[in-house]
Amino acid sequence: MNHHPAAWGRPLPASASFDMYNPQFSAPKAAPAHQMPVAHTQQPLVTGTSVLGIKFDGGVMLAADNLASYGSLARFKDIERLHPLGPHTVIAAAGDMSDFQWLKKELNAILREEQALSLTDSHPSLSPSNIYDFLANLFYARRSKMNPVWNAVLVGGWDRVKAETFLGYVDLLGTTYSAPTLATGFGAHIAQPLLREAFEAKAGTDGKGPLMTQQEATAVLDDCMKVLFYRDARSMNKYQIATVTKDGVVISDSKSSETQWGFAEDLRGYGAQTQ
Amino acid sequence: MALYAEHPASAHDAHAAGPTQHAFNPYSDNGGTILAIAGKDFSVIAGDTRQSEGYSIQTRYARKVWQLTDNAVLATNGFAADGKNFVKRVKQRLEWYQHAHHKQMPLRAIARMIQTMLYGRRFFPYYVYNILGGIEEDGSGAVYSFDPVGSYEREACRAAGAAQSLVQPFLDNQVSVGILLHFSSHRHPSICSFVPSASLRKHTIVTNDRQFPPRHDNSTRYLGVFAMEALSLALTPQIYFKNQVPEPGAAPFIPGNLPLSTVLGLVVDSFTSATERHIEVGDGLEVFVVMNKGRTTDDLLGEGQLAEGMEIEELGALGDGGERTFLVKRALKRD
Amino acid sequence: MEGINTVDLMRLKHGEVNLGTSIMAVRFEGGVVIGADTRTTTGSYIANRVTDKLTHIHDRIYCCRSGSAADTQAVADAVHQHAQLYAAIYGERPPVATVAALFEKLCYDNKDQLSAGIIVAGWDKEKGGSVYNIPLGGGTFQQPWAIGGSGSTYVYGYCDATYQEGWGEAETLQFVKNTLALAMARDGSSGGCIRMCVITEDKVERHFVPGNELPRFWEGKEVIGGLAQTTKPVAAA
Amino acid sequence: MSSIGTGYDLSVSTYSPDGRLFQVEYANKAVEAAGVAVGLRCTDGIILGVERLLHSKLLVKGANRRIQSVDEHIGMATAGLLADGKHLGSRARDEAANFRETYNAPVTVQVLSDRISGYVQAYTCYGSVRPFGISTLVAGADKTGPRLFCIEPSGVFYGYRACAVGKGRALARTELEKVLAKEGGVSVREGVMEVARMLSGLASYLAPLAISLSRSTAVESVKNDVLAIHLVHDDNQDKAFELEMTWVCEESGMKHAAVPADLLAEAEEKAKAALEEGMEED
Amino acid sequence: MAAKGPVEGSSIGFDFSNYARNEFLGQRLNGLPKATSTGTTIVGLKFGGGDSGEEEGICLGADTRATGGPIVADKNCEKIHYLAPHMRCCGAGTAADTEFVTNLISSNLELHALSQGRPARIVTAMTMLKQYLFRYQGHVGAYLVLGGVDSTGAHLFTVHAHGSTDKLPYVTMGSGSLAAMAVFESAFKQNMKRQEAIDLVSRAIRSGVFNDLGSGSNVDVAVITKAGTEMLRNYEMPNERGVKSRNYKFRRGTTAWTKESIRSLVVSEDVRITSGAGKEQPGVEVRPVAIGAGPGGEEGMEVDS
Repeated sequence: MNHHPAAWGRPLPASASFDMYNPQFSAPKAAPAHQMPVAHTQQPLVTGTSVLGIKFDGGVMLAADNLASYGSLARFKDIERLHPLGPHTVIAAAGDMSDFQWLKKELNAILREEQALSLTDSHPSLSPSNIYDFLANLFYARRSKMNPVWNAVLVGGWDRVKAETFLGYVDLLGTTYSAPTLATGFGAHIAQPLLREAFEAKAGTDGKGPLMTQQEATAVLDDCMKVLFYRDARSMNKYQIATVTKDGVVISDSKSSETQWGFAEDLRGYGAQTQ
Repeated sequence: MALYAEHPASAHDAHAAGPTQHAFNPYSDNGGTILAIAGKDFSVIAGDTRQSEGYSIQTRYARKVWQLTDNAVLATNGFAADGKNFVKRVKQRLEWYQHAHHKQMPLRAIARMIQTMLYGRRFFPYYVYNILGGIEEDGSGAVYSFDPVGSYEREACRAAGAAQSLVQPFLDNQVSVGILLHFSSHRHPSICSFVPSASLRKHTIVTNDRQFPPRHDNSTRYLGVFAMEALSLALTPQIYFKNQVPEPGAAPFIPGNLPLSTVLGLVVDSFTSATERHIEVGDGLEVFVVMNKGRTTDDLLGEGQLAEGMEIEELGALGDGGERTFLVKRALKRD
Repeated sequence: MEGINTVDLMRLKHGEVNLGTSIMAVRFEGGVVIGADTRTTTGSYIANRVTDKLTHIHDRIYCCRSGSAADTQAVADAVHQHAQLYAAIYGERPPVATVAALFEKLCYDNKDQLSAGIIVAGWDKEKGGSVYNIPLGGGTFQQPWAIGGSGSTYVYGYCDATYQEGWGEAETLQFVKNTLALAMARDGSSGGCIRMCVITEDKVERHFVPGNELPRFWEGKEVIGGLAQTTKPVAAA
Repeated sequence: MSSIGTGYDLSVSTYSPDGRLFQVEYANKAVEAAGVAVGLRCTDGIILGVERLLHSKLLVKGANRRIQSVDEHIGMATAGLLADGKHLGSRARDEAANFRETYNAPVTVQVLSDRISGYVQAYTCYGSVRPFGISTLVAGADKTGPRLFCIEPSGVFYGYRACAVGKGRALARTELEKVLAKEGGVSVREGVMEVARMLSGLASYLAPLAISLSRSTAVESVKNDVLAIHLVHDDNQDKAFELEMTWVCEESGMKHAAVPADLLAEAEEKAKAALEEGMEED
Repeated sequence: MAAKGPVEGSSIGFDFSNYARNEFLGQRLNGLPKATSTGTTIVGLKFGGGDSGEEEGICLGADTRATGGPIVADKNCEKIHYLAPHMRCCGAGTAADTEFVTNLISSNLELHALSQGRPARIVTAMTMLKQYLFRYQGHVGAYLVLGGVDSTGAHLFTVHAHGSTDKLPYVTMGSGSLAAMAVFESAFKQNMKRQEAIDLVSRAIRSGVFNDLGSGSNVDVAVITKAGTEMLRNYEMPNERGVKSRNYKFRRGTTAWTKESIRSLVVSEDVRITSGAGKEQPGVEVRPVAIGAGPGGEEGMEVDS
């Protein structure tokens, strides 16, 4: 199973022959160069692993760790992958960090322009869904030029006009979707089951029940980040959580999970060994 | 420590990169299934709401059926990003049309427009299977199905997507052979554009004229003749349910002539069954019902018409054509 | 057109891309200290976060395994059997050098089929503590200290700068612990806990450092969050 | 202006024999006739203020603002042709964004003023264009502290501790000099009060002129005439001008933002009181 | 790299040269035939012991979906295989491989038990499995969770197709292993009570069932303690099929036919009692029987002609 961002956007083994244990076996061989579309595209180099998002009563939360990897090297350990955009939106990015930095700059410029114009022009500020739509269009346009923005991004926010939360996903293919709980990459396999379970425990499978509280949402995200640290070789036990409510965006200081290892002390070997 | 054997990168550098060094692949397959069935004066277009990639469910609710006009609904399936962007463009074109002509685009025109839009991307196709359903200008229910690069035809029913191979044979058997016109539309554009419903009536008459022998006559010789005749009809619209001999004395089956309640039942059963046997189908079902103006809604809104667990809402009119569109929702299994 | 002869047999066993691990053995006066991280990966999934890579071969001989789990287990099991046989036949414990030779032969003779990087270490009465490094492809290299696995590349400098001859058991243990913690902090394919083992004439003593008690070094600047810098909405005049 | 009408004023690409560019000088006339704009550098920030003369009672309150944001930390006020100001603001935003794009750092007020002045100057070199009919106050706080520049139609720009452009600038400048002469300097909050007082005073003095100005450019109803007269005679009625003030200071998070409405109202109130007091003294 | 030639001389082990050929043919034929795989969630954990006051034991769990590509091949298959009375093994990967390898090892364990005169240990089964799988270098695609209780206590292992094993107190395998492991990592405790263990195992399986498309349908659980093995087949059934809207029973006569022929299946024949090996027996009358007489014989029946 290869969740490294370098494997994103690569040909998925036909679902008919999806082989989780040996993805390389079932992946088709490279076609001769003249048949392939021209890719003037990078491959991701400095990468961030999965990011998570969950809605709760009155807001939305995103979580991401502080690691940027270079292949398997844990290269930068103080990277912020949560980024506020305006008063009521946060984005969280997995994938290539250079693309993410470019994206931040681009979005900041747009927001700055919006902000500057708002003094003389009384148009409403950009809502989370405006930013999300912009990203979706941008990512899709870039993938259509075979020059993808190598990220999977979660957008979380509070829509002031509709007075409701927003949570959406967009990735390098321009694929978009929304759900009360979202996770990218490895998180989609490891964290999403826990997030869905916790969400549905209160809201029900139809989502019509009460939403979890902010404390409950924090607890489940903490739990997920811990499990991801246990099981994702590109993760780090140092992460941040962004919370968006009608009162604005709060990004936490980085924190670490309490982890359990004690049960392993008396394990010996891999089979018959006892010493 | 790696779970599986690995060789030092230097030993096989050319391969160390391996298949992951392929060029960027701009496509993905997001699973799911769509389906549409035409009735005499209504059309039903349905899709499940699961969006998946590989073995993961991306979301349990993603729409893939879209109301375009009062008389047209479009279902898309395949690569979700292409689907969404394609629908966006279609809607944009329809809006331009409305501004230019002060009326909504007729269904057959939408179908042709979709063809040209798909073909416009012949060498970087939208990886999307489209099914367009709705009401024609003559008031008949219609279904058009498209391949990703724009080949299309009008049919009585069509399933597409992950579970197409499961659902389509079922529809062939239960609804009718999918072919109304055996002509490929782009080869016979005039026929496709103007004749469908007329030709349907014409062929119905032909059928009656032929007066097939009653089925209780079990003379082998006679049956053999019947089989021959059925074969000779292969290039004309099929009338009978595939592989089903009608009851003696029963009126002949006419494709696209099933009652709404039957069609809804078939749609629901198609999806619950596809959910059982296809891993990419499930979570939720959305059924759009487009009705010709003036048609009764009793068989949809009437007491006890919808099974338990189904919700219905009417979608507001987009124009003044008088057709009505309803959205029926139902949960599907989530495993 | 790819011909039949170009199909790459080397890919038979590819299950993943990175071969992770950080393993280490250091000789000291009177014995050896061996150590390893506890991470096993499939791609970037951690299939086992508490693996025991310190494998018992004989009473006073252990090996540290890196590379393919299946291959190293098979090789270690085979050598374990050889070692037991040796003791039964010759009536005495096999010397560390002999065990290293057994490993080396298996690894070298089957170098096409195996991906196994092994460090053999232990105590015997001829030499006292000794450490043998058998890298991928075979070959035996006796060293006062040895490191191996993908994580080792990040700590050669540290080891060169730090190691000194003449250490006792406690200093050696600390050295192994710090080295492994540094390697694990940088190598995504290494991680979890640290398992160590002191082997002397008198004892085989296990040491375990849980993942939440690893020695900590510089981990990047502290990341401070805060309220997003928001400009107050412009009030209408 | 002895050379008016001698033919040397038709094109900005032609000097007069005595080395003047009449089109540029005429542009200055447009500035002189416009509502005043004031910039004041304080100890802890910087203020921009304009009085916006209302030529019609039908105008939406607060609309057609004359102070624009250029970047997070820079604002700009223009005196002269409003449309020219809008255009230059847009250009200034592009310049500021371009600087960030290139250097990933906020532009300093001086660099921005330099770039804008270059743009303005280019409009004094070609026969196909006319010079900008505005003077621009560029105010902001950057790594060097609060800065204020004024760009004139010729493209020349100077840095100031305080500056006023537009009709009544001489009066305003005198006032500003007094303010700056205060011991220990002025804080932004004090500055807001001072600027409000200044502008209110000027406006009450200039309001009738504004009406006559608008009458000369547009067809006016008799009603408006009545209104104008009414205004001059009764200050308690609707104002004929609106006060517009922005600042960059600690309180605004070192961002260019409008002075909070309550503070502005307070300042206006004080200004009005002072004005009435002054009148009584007269 | 050139394909290795057939086994020669003293070389032992397996020859994978046909693998290259098959890959090559696969490329030309657009894919090799696809085996049914159990895109699967299987899990196991150790419970009891310590201060739980309960006997040490193993709890295994599995979903019941078998897939062939994206199609559900079996909605309620059994993935917890029998190895020995006190030992069970959950299988993921290629269905045929998991079934065959567990059957084979089960047989060998039985023989081993008989020859040794005592029940085989769990490590014995594990060693047999890993050595078998290692020989096939991953081509036998069996990914197993092995658990049981023997004289040395409760043991739990995973065995990967390449032949590596892990010894852990809680394990998961299959395409849903991540979903299930997430549940274990967030809720596993040592020395759980039996019912707690069963609840956690079924929760882990449900996590796979609802989040992994390769897993689905029901939850099977097996509990092994010193006291014995309990198979809780379909312990939970969270995915029962609802009632269909319509009835699809076909009317008699629905299928058309082109030809009708009726033949009698009633064959009359004489039954004669004969003695063994043609020997006369007292009281038995011997009569010769014509060869070919009787059902299907030359004269016995008229075949449609």
